[in-house]
Formats: sequence, C-alpha cells, structure tokens
Amino acid sequence: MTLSESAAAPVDEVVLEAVGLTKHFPVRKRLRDLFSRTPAVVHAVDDVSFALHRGRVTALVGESGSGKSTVARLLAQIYPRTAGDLRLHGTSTRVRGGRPFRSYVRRVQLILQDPFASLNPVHTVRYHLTRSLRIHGNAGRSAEDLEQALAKLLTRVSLTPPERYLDAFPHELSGGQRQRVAIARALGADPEVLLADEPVSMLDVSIRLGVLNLLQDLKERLNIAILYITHDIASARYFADETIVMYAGRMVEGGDSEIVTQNSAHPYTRLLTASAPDPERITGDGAGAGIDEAAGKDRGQGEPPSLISPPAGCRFHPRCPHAMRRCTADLPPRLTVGDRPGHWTACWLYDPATVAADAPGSAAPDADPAVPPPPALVKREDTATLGEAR
Amino acid sequence: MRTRQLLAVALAGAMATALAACGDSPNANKKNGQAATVLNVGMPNGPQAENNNPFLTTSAAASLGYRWQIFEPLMMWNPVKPADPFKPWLATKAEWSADYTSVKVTIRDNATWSDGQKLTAEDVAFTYNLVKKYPALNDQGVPYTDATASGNEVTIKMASPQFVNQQKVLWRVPIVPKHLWEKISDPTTDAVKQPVGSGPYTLKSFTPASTTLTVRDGGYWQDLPKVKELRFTSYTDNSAQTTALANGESEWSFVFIPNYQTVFVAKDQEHHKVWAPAILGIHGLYLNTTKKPFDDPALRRAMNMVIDREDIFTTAEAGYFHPLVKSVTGLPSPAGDSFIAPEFKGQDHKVDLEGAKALLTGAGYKLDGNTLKDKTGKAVTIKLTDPAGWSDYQTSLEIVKDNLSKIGIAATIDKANQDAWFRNVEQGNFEATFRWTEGGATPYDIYRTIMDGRQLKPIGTASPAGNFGRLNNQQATEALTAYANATDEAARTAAMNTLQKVFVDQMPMIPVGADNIGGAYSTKNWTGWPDDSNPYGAMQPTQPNALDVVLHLKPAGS
Amino acid sequence: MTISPSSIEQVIPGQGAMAQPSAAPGRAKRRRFRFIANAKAATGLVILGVYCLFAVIGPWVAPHNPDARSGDVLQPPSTAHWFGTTHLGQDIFSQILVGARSVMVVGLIAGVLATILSILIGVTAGYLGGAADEGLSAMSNVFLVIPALPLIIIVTSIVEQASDTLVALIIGCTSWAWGARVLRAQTLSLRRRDYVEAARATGERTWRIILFEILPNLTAIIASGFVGTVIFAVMSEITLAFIGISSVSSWNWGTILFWAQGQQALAQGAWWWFVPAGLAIALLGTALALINFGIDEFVSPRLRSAGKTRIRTADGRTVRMRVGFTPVLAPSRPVPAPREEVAP
Amino acid sequence: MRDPVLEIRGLRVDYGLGDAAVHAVRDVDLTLHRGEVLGLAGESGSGKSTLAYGLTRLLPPPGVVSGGEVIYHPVDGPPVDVLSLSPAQLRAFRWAEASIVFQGAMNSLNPVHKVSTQLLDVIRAHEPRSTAAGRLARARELLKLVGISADRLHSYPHQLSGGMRQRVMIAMALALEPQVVIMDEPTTALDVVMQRQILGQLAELRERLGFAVLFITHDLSLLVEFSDRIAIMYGGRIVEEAPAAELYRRALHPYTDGLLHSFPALRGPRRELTGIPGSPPDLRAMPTGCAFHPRCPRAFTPCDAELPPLGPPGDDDPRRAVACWLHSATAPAPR
Amino acid sequence: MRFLLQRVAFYLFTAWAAITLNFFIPRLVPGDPVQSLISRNQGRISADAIESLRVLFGLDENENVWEQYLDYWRQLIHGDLGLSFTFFPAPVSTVIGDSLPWTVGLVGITTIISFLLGTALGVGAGWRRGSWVDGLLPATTFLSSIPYFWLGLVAIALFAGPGSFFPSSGGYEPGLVPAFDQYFIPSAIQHSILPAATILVSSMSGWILSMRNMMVTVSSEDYITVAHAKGLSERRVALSYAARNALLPNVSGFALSLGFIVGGTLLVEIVFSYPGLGYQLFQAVGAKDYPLMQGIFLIITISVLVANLLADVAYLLLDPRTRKS
Repeated sequence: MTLSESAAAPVDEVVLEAVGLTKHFPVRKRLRDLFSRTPAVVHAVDDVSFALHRGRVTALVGESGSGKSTVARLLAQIYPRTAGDLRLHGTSTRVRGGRPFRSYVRRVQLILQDPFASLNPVHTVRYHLTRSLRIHGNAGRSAEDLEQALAKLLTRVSLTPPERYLDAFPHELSGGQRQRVAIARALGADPEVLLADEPVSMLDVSIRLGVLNLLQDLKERLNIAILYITHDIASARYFADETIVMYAGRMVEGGDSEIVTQNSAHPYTRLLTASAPDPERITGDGAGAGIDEAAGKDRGQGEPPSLISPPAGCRFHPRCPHAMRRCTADLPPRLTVGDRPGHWTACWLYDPATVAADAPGSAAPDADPAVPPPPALVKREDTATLGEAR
Repeated sequence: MRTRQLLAVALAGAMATALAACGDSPNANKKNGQAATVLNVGMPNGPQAENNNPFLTTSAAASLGYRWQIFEPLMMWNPVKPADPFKPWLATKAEWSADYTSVKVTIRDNATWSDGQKLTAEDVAFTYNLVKKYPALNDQGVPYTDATASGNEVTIKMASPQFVNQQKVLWRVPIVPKHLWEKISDPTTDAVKQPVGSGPYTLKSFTPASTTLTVRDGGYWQDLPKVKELRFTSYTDNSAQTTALANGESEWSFVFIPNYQTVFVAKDQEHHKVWAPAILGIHGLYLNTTKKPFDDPALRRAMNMVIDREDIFTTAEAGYFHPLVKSVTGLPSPAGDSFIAPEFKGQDHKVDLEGAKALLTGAGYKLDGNTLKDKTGKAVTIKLTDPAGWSDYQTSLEIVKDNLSKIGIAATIDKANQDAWFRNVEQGNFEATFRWTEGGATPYDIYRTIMDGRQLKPIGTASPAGNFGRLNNQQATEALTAYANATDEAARTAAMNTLQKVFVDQMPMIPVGADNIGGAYSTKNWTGWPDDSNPYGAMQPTQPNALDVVLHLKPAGS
Repeated sequence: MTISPSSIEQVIPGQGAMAQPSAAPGRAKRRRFRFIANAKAATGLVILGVYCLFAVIGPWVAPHNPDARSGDVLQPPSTAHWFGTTHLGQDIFSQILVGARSVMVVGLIAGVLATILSILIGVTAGYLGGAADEGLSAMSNVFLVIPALPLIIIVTSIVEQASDTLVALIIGCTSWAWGARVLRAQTLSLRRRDYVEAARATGERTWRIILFEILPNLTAIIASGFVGTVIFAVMSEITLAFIGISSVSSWNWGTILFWAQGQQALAQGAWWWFVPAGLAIALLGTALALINFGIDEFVSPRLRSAGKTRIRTADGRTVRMRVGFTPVLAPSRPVPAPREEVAP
Repeated sequence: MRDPVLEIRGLRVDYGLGDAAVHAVRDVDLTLHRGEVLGLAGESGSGKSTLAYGLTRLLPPPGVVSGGEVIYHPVDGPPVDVLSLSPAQLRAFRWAEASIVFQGAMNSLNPVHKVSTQLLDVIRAHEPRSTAAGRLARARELLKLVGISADRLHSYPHQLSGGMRQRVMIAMALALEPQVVIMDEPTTALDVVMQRQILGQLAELRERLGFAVLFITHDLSLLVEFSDRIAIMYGGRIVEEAPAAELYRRALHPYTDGLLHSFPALRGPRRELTGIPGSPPDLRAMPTGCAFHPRCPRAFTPCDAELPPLGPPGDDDPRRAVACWLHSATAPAPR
Repeated sequence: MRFLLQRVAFYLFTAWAAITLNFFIPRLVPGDPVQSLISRNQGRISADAIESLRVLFGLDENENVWEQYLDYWRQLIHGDLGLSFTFFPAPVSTVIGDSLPWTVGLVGITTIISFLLGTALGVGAGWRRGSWVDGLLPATTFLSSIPYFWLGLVAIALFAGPGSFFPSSGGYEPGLVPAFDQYFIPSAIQHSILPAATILVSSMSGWILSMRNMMVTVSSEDYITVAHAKGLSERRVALSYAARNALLPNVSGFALSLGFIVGGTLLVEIVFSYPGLGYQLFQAVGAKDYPLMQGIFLIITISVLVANLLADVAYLLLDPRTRKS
C-alpha cells in the first residue's frame, strides 16, 4: 500500500471542485399530483459551488435539513446530481457505478456521521479494513502484505496495538474507536479527498477532540483535502481553514473560518453564531442573562422553510429581521463582503444599490421595531466601511 | 368496554324480537310430533340444495331418496330377488316383445296426481319421450326410440334388446305428469320446487338439512301408508348419521358403520337392526391380464384360492357393507342363486393354501422360501392400487396383500389419487385393483364388466364401461352377446353357464364381496321391514323400493 | 415495525458505548450463538432435535411395519403396542415413528423453498426499490391476502398423485409472502443504514453488499421466517393428509388421523388412535414456536420474560419490577416527616 | 443561599439485582434549591440520566433504586421522601411537584392523541374538580406561554416540528406549576437556533414562575451559560459541584478541566484544546479508587486505590465541592 | 383518504389476481366431476349414467381460454358463479348463500371475539409482566400449536357424543327449519359452542402473544414514561397510552393474518361438519365440484379482502399519522 507520507502535488491545489451542484429529490407521487405538470421535488441542494484544496479543511456548516449531508453524498457520487458539475483535478466526472465509480471513490472517500451505524455489526474490524484495501488494490499480494497494511492503517488512526483491535467486532469498541476504524477504512483507499459528514457529532465531548485532531493530523501528514461537515460552527472555526455556511439547500456565506465565525456577514450566520453556546457570555451571577440576545431576531420560531416549495428570493427572508422587498423576490448572488479576501455572502444587504432603494427590515413587518438597525450597516465598524470599500 | 355492553344489549334485543315473532314458527310442532305417525329417515349426505327433480342424480330428492315417495315407477322390482317377476305398480301389466326391443305396458286407471288430475297413459308416454329427448335425464342410458300411448296402453320402443335392462326401463323411470312438465322449459336444470307426483306423499317443507313429506289426503291408488309423515334428514357425515341411528333419532338409513355391532346394534339390541342383502353386483380384485405373469389363469386361480373373503368381509367391510360372496362363480347369494350353473351349484369358495401351492407348482411356479418365482424364475410381485381415501378398499387390499404373501407373492399397496386411479383403471394401467362391477337384474352386468371383449381396448385407451383387466376371451364375449340378445330362456341359460365357466377358469377378477342394497333401521316405532324372512324389497331408502317398504310399515305394537 | 429508540436505552449499560475491546475475540463470535442460551430456544431446539432424530432413524427403530396387519385389532395401548393398534391391527407407535420423516421432510423442503423465495423477492424488492419493489411488493401482498390454506387445498386437490415433495413444493410456493414482506421492510431499513451506505461509498459491488452486508444482518429474521414457514408447512401437510387430499400413501401424522377419522375412531372409543398423533403435532409446533420466541427475544431483548419480577428486599418487603414505579430496595432511613398524601 | 427544594442523599441506582447488578449511580448527594437552575453534566454512561430517572422512580426494569433518599420540600408542609411514597402518593407527587422534560420530544408525546388530550389529561388527573372549560383555557394559556398559537392544541404530534413538540412538552411540564422541573437533554436533538430560543424562553418562564430546574446535558458549554450551579458526574458519581462561573473560570477536578478544554470556543482567542485521553469507564468494570484515574493526567498514588470523597476543596470555598485527592483537605499532598 | 384509496386500489388488484387465479386453477388440470360423482356413489350410479351426466354438466363445450375467461367475467359481473356439480342444477351462489351465514356466524364472530379477547389478555400480560396472564403463555403456545382440526376432534371426544349437551356435528338439530324462533336459535347456539370454543382456544394465543409483545415494546417508549411521570392513573397509562399504541401493529397484523385464520377455521367446520363454507369446500374438493370450489374460494378471498379493508379503515381511524392527506 502506498499511503504517501509526503505529498507530491503542491499544497493548495484544487483537488475536487463542485460547480453549481444541485440535487432535487422527487417527492413520492400522490394521486392528485398525477394531473399537475411539474412534479414535486425537494430542493435539497441548489447551486452549490466550492473547491476542496489539497491539505486544507473546508467546513460546511448548517443546521439539519440544510442540505450539507446531501452535498457530501453528491461529492461521493452516491447520489446522482440533478444539475451542476463535479471536477476532479479539473476533469468533469459523472460515475454511476462499476469500475468508474470505484476508481472515483478510490480518490474521494466518505466518512459517515454515526460510527455506531456505519460499521456492520456482523463484521470484524479486519473485515471492514480488508475490504477497503482489497477493493482499491492496496491489499498487497500476500497475506503478510495485507497484515502489514492493516497494522499500518490502525496505527495511523492511533488504534494501537493493532492486534488488539483487528478481530474486534464494532460493538466491542467505544464510539471514538469506531470512528477511528471508519476513518481507517476510508484511508484504506489511499484517497485524496476525505468527505467527513459530521464525524464527531455522535461522540462524547471528551473524545471528539481526539478524532478531530486525528483528521487534522492526517490532513497535514498525508496532504489530503478534507470536507468537514458540521452543525457546530465553533468546531469549524477551530478545525477548518475555510468555512461555508448553508441554509435551506443554498450556500449563504463563505470564506476564511476565522472571519466567517468572528465577522459573520449573512444574517443567518449571525443568528447561528449568536445562538451557539458560549460560556464567555456568562455574567457570573445568574443564568440566561444573554441567552435571548440573538433569539429575538429570528422571526420564524427557528423553523427552516419547506424545501418542497422554498421561499422565493432569499430563502432566509421569512426569518430575516432585515428582509427587504428585493429579498422576497430576487435570489441574492454571491457578493463579496470585502473585509478579507475570499469572504463572500449571498445577501442583498451587501448590495449598496438595493439597500439604498429599500430600507433593511422593510419586508419584515412583524419585526420588533425595537430591534436595532441592521448590524451589517450600522452596528459593526467593519461592515460600516463596507459600502465605501465597494 | 362500552362496545361489549352494546353488543350484549344488541344481541339480547335481537333475540327478544326473534322470539317474540315466533308465533307461527315452522318449528312449533317439531317437538310434539307423534312417534307413531312419523318415520325419520336419514342419509349422511351433507346439506342439500332444494331440488326435487326426480331425474337428476344430484338432486336432493335423489340423494335422500324421497323422489320415490312422490314419484312412482311403472313396476316394482325386487333387487334382492332379481329373478322374481316384477310387481305391478302404475302399470298393471308389461309385455315385452320376444327380442326385448319394445314393451307394451298397461297403465292402471285409478292413479291420480297429487293435484287431483288423473294419471294417464299420455303421462307415461310423455315421461319416456322426455327421457329420450334429454339424454341428461336418461341416467340409465337405455336407448329409447319412441313411446306411444294408446288408450291405457303405452308402447315403449328401444333401439336394442333390453332383456338385461328390464328393471331400468320399468323400475327406474319416475313417471311425471305431462300437464306440468310440458311447461318446464329445461327439465335438466329445473329444480321442480313443487313436485306433483302419483305417490302417497307430497312435499311439506324443505331445508338444507331435512325434507318433510306428508301423506296425501286421498286419491292414492292403493291404501294410504300408516306413516303419516316422512322426515328425510341429511346428516353432515357418516359419524353424525351413525350417532343419530345409535340414539334413535334416525330410524332408517344407509350408511357405513364401522364395527356396527358395537356402535349401532349394541345400543338397542332389541330394535336396532341391520339388513344388508346382496344384489347382483360385486366387488373384487381386478387383475390386469396383459401384465406378466398375471396373464396366466393358473396364477390367477391360485391367487383366488388364498384370498380370505371372510376376513375381508368381517374386517374391511365391518361385516355388513359388502356381503360375502361365497360361490366360486362370483355370484352373490341369494340374489344370484337361481343363475348359478348346475356344475357350480353349492361350490363355495374356500381358502385353500395347499391347493393353491399345488396348482402353482403344477403350472411351473416355484415357491422359493417366501418368494414365488414364475416360470422364468422371476419373483412374482404385484402392485395393488386403490384411491387413498377409500378406506374399506384400502383395508381389503391390506388383507389381500397379507393373503398373497402366503403363496410368496410380494404385494405392494399403492394409495392412488382418485382421478388418476379412475383413468388408470379404465386405461388398463394397473396390476391389480379393487373395484366394483355394474349391477343389474341378471348376472350379465357383472360378467360384462369383467370380461366383455366388446369393451376390449388397448392399454392406454379408456374403456369406461368395463373389462379393465383386458381379458381377451372370445368365448366370454360371444356368451355375453348371446345372453343379451337371446330370444329364449334356453339360449340364455346356456350362455350364462358358459360365462360362469369362463369366469371360474380364467378368474380375471377375484370376487370378494357383493354390493348390498341394505340399511340400518330401528323396529322401535315401526315394524314390517324387509328382512331375511321376508325379503320383499331392497332396504336402501334411496331405491324405488323404498316406497314399497314404507307401505309395508306398521306402528310397532299394533 | 420500527421501534424508535428510546432515550432510556442509551443509559442502559452494555450497549457498547462504554465497552472496551475484548482481549479475547472468541467471546465476540459466541454472541451469534448466544440465543441458544435462551431457555425457550434451547427447549425448542432440544425437542426439534429429538424429532429430527426420529425422522432419520424412525423407520429403522419402529418396532413394526406401520402397514403390517396383526390380529390385535383396535387394541388400546399395551406393552406390545405402546400407542395401541388400528382397526387392522397396525401398530400406531410405528406409524408415528415412520410418519415423522414425512412431516419433517415436508416442513424442511417447504421451509427452505419459501425462505429462498422470500429472500429473493423480499430482499430484491427492498434493495432495488422503485418499480421492481412496487411490482414485487404487490405480488407478495396478493399472496399474503389470499387465504393460503383453501388455495393449497384446491391446488393440491387438482394435482394427481400429490406426493410429499409436491405438497412441500406447493406449500413452499404459496407461503413465502409473509417472509418476503418482513424481509423487504427490514432490507428497506437496512439499505438506509450507514454501514450499507459506507460500503457503497467504499466501492463495494451491489451483489456483495446484499450478500455480505445485508443478508448477515437478516439472519435472525430469515431464521424466524423459516421456522414460521416450517410450522405452517407442517400444519398444512397434516391438514391435507387429514382431509384426505394429498396422497396418503406415505405415513404421516395426518394420515393416521385420516384413518382414525375415516373409521370413526371417536365413535368406537379408540382415543389412542388420534391422541398420540395430535400430541406429536402439537409438541412439534410448540418446539418450533419456542424457537421463534427465542429468536424474537434475541432480536428484541425487551421481550424477554421478565425473569424475577418480585424482589424481596432486605427488610422483608416485596417489591415488584414494573414500568413507571422503580422499586426501592434499601429501607429508607427514618424520614423526618410523616408520610402522607402530598397535597398538590 | 436559598432553601432546598429537592435533596438527594446517598442515592444509589442499579441495573439488575445482586451480583449481576451494574451500579449506575453511586452514593450521589445533590441539593436543588428553590428557583435555581442546577446543571448536571457528564458523558454518556456517567449516570446523569439514570439519576434523573432514579430519583423520580421512572427507571424501567431492570433498574432499581438500591439506596438513599430523595427528600422533597413542599412550599407548605413537611418534607417527604419520594422514594418511600406509595404508588398513589407518588402519582399525586409527580408532575404536580416535579415534572420532567425528556430528550426526544417526538417520543415523549403519544403519537395517537392530540396535543390537547395529552395536555388536558394531566390537569384532569391532578385537578379532578376542574371544569372542562377551565382546563381548556389553561391549556391555551400554556401554549401561549411557550409561544405556540392555541389552535395547535388540536394538532397531533406528528403535525408539529421538533421544536414545537419540545415547546409543547415544556408547556406540559409547567401545566401544574411544579416546584421542580427536571430536564434531560431537552434541546440536544434540536438545532442551535431553536435550542437558544427554547432555552431563552425557559429562562424567562423560570423568572416568572420561580420553579427550580435540574438541567441534564452533556454540553458543558451550554450549562455554563444557562445554569446557576453545575454538578459534574463521572462514573456514576458527582465529582465536582460549583457555581457555574466559578466552575468555568477555575475547574478543580481534572475531569472538569478536561471537559472545559474539549469544546472549541466560538469567540475570544483560540484556546488550546487538550481534550481527555482514553475512553469513559465501563460501568461493569469500574476502575478502583477514583474512577477517572486511568485517564487523569495528574493521577498520583492514592488515586488508583482510594475513592476521593466529595467535599469542599482545600481552599475551603463553601460553595464548591470536589471529589479529587488533588484538592481534598484531608488528602495526601501530591508527591 | 389517499391511504384508503391506495388500499382500495390494491384490494381491487388483489381481487382481480385472485379471480384470475381462481379461473385458471381448475383449467390447468381438468379433473372429471362425473367420475368423482360415480366414485362417491361406488356402484350405485351405473356406468351408463356417465354419458347422461356429461351432457348434464355441459362438460363438452370447447372454447378457447380467453373466451372462457371473458365469459367467466361476464358471469361474475352478473353474480353468476355457475352451477354446482354436486347439487346440480343448483347455482353455486345458492349453495354458498346457504352456507355463508353459518361461516360468518361462527368463524366471523369467533375470530373477532378471539381477537378482542386475545388482545385484552395480551394487554394484561404485557402490562404486568410476570402476572398470571403472562404465566399462561406457555400453555397457550402449546394450545395454538395444536392443529385446529385435532383440537376439534378432542373436543368432540371429550364433550360431545350421545347423551351430551354438545352435539358433535351440524349447525342445528336436524328437522328444524332455520328461522328466528325459540327452537332454532338455541339449537344453533348449542351447536356452535364447541366449534367456537375450539377456534377461540387455538387462535387466541396468537393474539395474546403479539399484543403482549407489542405492549412490552411500547411500554418502554418514552411517552409511556412521560405518562407515568405525569402521574396519570395506571389504568389510563395502560389503556390510553400503552394499549392504544400497541394495538396499531396488531390491527394490521389482524388484517394480514385473516387469510391464515380463515383457512384454519374452515377446518373446524370440516371436523364439526358445520354447514359453512369450509365444510362445503371440503365436500366440493372431494366431489371435484370445480364451480363450487371456485365460488367458495372466491367468496373466502373476497371476504378476507373486505375484512382487510375494514381493518385498514380501523387503522386509519386509530392512527392519526396515516390520516394526513
């Protein structure tokens, strides 16, 4: 097996690129739908574009139902995409199975969320890893080669000594150990891209870090591109180089992780960061003092929209405290925020012309008038200078 | 909980209304029926559909037998004494032509239909023409060509000599009223809901389980029977019928009762009786005469010698179902007694193991230990076949198997599927099988079924009417033809003697038991039943004789 | 049916989250056979084993030829004839011994056939989904709704010479639907399991996924379906024999009952003629049902019999294990308050 | 310090009986004061949920409470031991005095009954003399309290989103204005935005109604923000207890410290995350001494042999308690 | 409603499949009803009658299968199931009409009672694990493993027979005319007790067991814990929360297993010679009465379908989750 310790290719090279990736799931037909022309679909993912770079971690942040896991499966080509393109090293690929699929997954491997479910309870660790090695031709020629490769894989994910784990069944392992086995299985293909779908969310807090550190270590040592999908925006800040925020199947903001989390541009990202638990917020004398600071800004009771008939325009507008008339009609394009290079958001607030024509919050009639003016324009200095910069 | 209460209330309510509305209940008089006026007849035939068509074998009237209490034949024939002359009934006289292709009957003039109309020769001619017109009604298969009435005489013509079928013509055809039946559009499917006949009874009520007949007010051509009401009950199965007989609920029936002495007679030694007279139809083991080594009459005769008819009679048929056939000629007694040829008179079958062995040795067989070897040195084996569900036959086969092993023939028993068995037997695809013969007024039917060369078909082609064993015997065939077509008694006797000789020599079928036409009955309420001392008729309630029996009954103790 | 995971389940230890990898991997393999340790399953398997033994050696050890007549006609059980004799003096004990084989063979063939069919149809439908699923599901649902026994009776009655094998085939071909339905549902749920998706994402081929990822996880259901079909097949076969539709040329317990019924054994008071066969059937059915309970309890531990439900505490009280009122074992120290109804 | 409303003393909860018993909760002492939010944090298997089910005696078989007492102090009237109540008394106690909100709201609501049925039957069970109209009015009011429009009363659970169901559960928990509300991971299954909203609402309601909350979660960061005091459980025992801010600023137990360094912070400087090595202990084979010692970076001699008692730390802060030889007043000093 | 429409569509499809199957079965291997009739009357019908019977039954018609199939449908639509061979020329529909009430009365009512009673006992067994009902399970398992017909035989041997209150066969005392009066109704009830008890005994344990298992499963659901936590009365938790939910799978189970049950209970009719459909089917099979066989099978199938549909409706009423449009 050839788990390359040093990368031959330059760091930052784009390995896998999604261009306008779209996935609509057909809704089960109902009797009355027989007569309607347009079939009902779930707009799970719409027009998602981003690139995964060698040796970098890209985080995809969103709540449940935002389509982030669908993106992972589209990238792994487990689901066929409805529209858009997927470029592996610049070459458009579309595989449906068989040999092409295998050679694709050799380079792009998926790690699933639940380590309690992603390993078949009837098979041992050895079986899982051996299959992965064999399928991708990394098992070597002899039994010894295989043993070596297995030991190497387990060592790589810090399950040592390997003999202790090889013949164990999944139920005999702890959650963290299982997730490590799942990672080892993915590594058995010697991939260039790891798609990690919430790899730690099912694990205990105390073990999460170990798994994330392992991924980070792999990224550095093997120079792998990692897509880190999470609902925990704080972990994206910590772990990812770049963060993309999704809402209701669309990307709403992206850029350097630190910028996206600290200087969130999109109202949704702000809602997200404001809602995340933050011990620093405590005042010491009692609970909940700052707890509803952000919550009041959500006009939608925290409920995401239906993806079968998503809202027109910006999908966040029904909940957005700053919604403008344009938000209800036109889909906001990617707009550069301008504070840092590469920071962008899909929000009309960042289009000076729109803001000029329409007061932010004007399309949010039930918005509490006491709510402070749109932070994007007033509250924060960095965005206040935004208009000038553009 | 609530629903349960509701249900109970609803049920109670329904019961109450039902009971309240029972003023003119058809069951009101059920319990107080006078014992001395009612006769309970039973058959184990299951629920019936209302159908009183006397011509249809499938009708309730035929199945339970009450058709003969409503409709009457021209003459009565006693199957127990087949050679006895016919007893005048609706016809006072029947004159056959010498070749038996036509019969001239004289209709009695005092018979009336139950609707009051007079029974005439027209009615009789109409009936025979009806049967001729609708082959589906001609369940006896007599080739009628024409029936014409003139005055009180009717001449019925047939296409072929019917000497052997006299009873089919005169005894088996229920006479129906022309004035009603000519209006029936399709007599083959008409259920005749309101039967009008010339018999002493009329239909009172019908239910799937029982039919009640009540005696006519008058107008019957002879004395009205003492039985004022006849109840025909169709029990769901043999055991239900047996139970009903045993506890006296049923007074007359025809049903197979295993171990009948214990199960039925012992329940009331004094009154419970079984009388099962033999008729001229037998059961026996057909051997396939084309299969080696059973093409050898010597072997067949030897087999006959070891088969223990008595054992079969007592064990398999529980001593009553198929009366023992004693005579070597296969003719049952007493029905066939008068036909037995002088040379076989008094010659009864006996198990003769030594004789059989001697016969076999003489014919070139060798008994090698427990195995019989044929002339070529091959062990003789035989496969006995009968439908799986026919327990009496199966039991008989078991006994036969046992008997044959005494002369070293290894028998296997094949419990066949009924359809397959029928087909295979007709096509000659069997080695040995238990089966019945046709029955009739003369032994002709027995021998025809066994040895008729006119029915000889190659193996594989069905011969439904007989000669399943494919016996190819010119002498027998000629004798059969001669018997049926003879115009004088001497010729018939000669032919009959020949037939018996051929049968005994060839032994194409090993006779075991006779068909019976008997029944189980109780003398508790009614006496006057036929029995050995007075065998005036058949004992089966579904035969035309049943009417004669009913007319003989008298209240017990009177 | 899907059982939604209860949050309580998570806190019950031994569910793996806290387990250390075992030093002896052999222990793990035993887990698959652990259900044998289930008392019900064990009882069932032992009884079944005895039946299987009789099926194999029955015809050899039978003291008499089951067809052989003897002079002892309709005798009650005695030392010579343990279960008595028939109207022909046949030994009923021998008939039962010999009959075991036919019963077991039919059960086995029908069970295997139905199981194979149900796997083929159920798993295929569940895994493929779409039109194939719709079609196959509709087919199995049709078979499920149509009354099986009348159908089997009618089909068997029109077939001539219905041998054991044929009866088994007919039963097998008509009784796969239940298994297929259960398997389909389970496959459908397994197909969405992460490990199946993970296997696909690893690049496993479809047939391998079905064979090595899905089927092993269906073992319990397949086994339970198999046992269920065997029960049904045995009962059907015996029924067919009893009502005299299938060939009664070979002895099975239905055939014995058929003769008993045909000879009105009841009216003759020959209880020994039908009691042993019925008990043999009932015991076999019970054994198979017990095995199925064992499998059920193995699959779904909650169903296990409660074991000890009444506990005697140290101070002599008896408390009951019951949902909603966790028993308190230790005597409480005297509480600084009179125990009385808490006013709301 | 406010009055205690619920005192747990030496509570022991087992799964199974006799030698086969697994001790899931061991000698837990914990006091919930009137009107406070007490956070209970720990990893899965630490016994925190078992504690909640045990003290309310809702643990299904084979769970048994094998010792201890749970003293409830009603607003007026003498204290009672919940563990020694008869079934009828317990039924009366439940919900009226202490209600519970469970993790999975989908599973907590009976899928076949309308929200109204489930809201009304609890009121009727405890206030049999109330009128139907009165109950209905109360149910509407309760729904409004948690920000759900009253017409949702006639919905079935499956017609509500996860967030709404959890709100309904909270409304139901408050129906009888209990003194104690036990919340077992009430927001774990929800998205952060929803979680924040619900917690905000809960904080507001607590201000208004003054009930005490026992808040159980594995998310320490949430507790720090939301609760007044925090107790940390490990291996079935409480290992540390302190006011939330104190705990966050200065964790005494190495486990607490490890937990606090396990989750990344969203704001502020990027902290170093150390995490905790190893895996949580197996309850069936607990390490001797301090259960945490195999994973503890600072373990020393007595840790693997002697169980550290839960008590005030060496610096004798009366508001805090810790079970660690590092901080025990009586402990041998680290060598 | 969509759910219901779907089910109706499915049942129509199934009915079509069953009818078609029904059409083809006897045509695949044509047996000979005439021979069968003769064999039933061993020797009492002469071979000469064969011809007349053939003509009578109209067995000579030769049509191609497709035309026969269309005819078959045409007749069916007119409610014409053909003429029975055994009871010729009684229409099959008449024969079935005579026996159907008995089956519905005995098997139908008993099946429902068995389901209700079994379910109620199962609720008890599942709710109070280890109670006496739970203790009954091994016994009921054994009872349910006994073939229906054998249990019937034993019941007859033990309880029926001459002099006993329980008759061993039939649906009412022969000689009575079916009518709602004080003679017939008690007789009919008296005749139905043993068969009904047999069906109850052997079919109930299945319901007990499945309901118990569902109760046990449901008992550990969170909403049951919540119901307990709410301080609701034991009865309310057990019935309104646990049993109500546990019933749902059992209702659909009831529907699905109807086919099996009906098959099994028909045997009871055979053993007790109860004049219902099962007995008629048995007779028809013995007599190769294909029209009757077909008709009975059709009626059984359709009634099972209807029962299924009713169970679906019940499910629809019981489970609000299926009700959403």
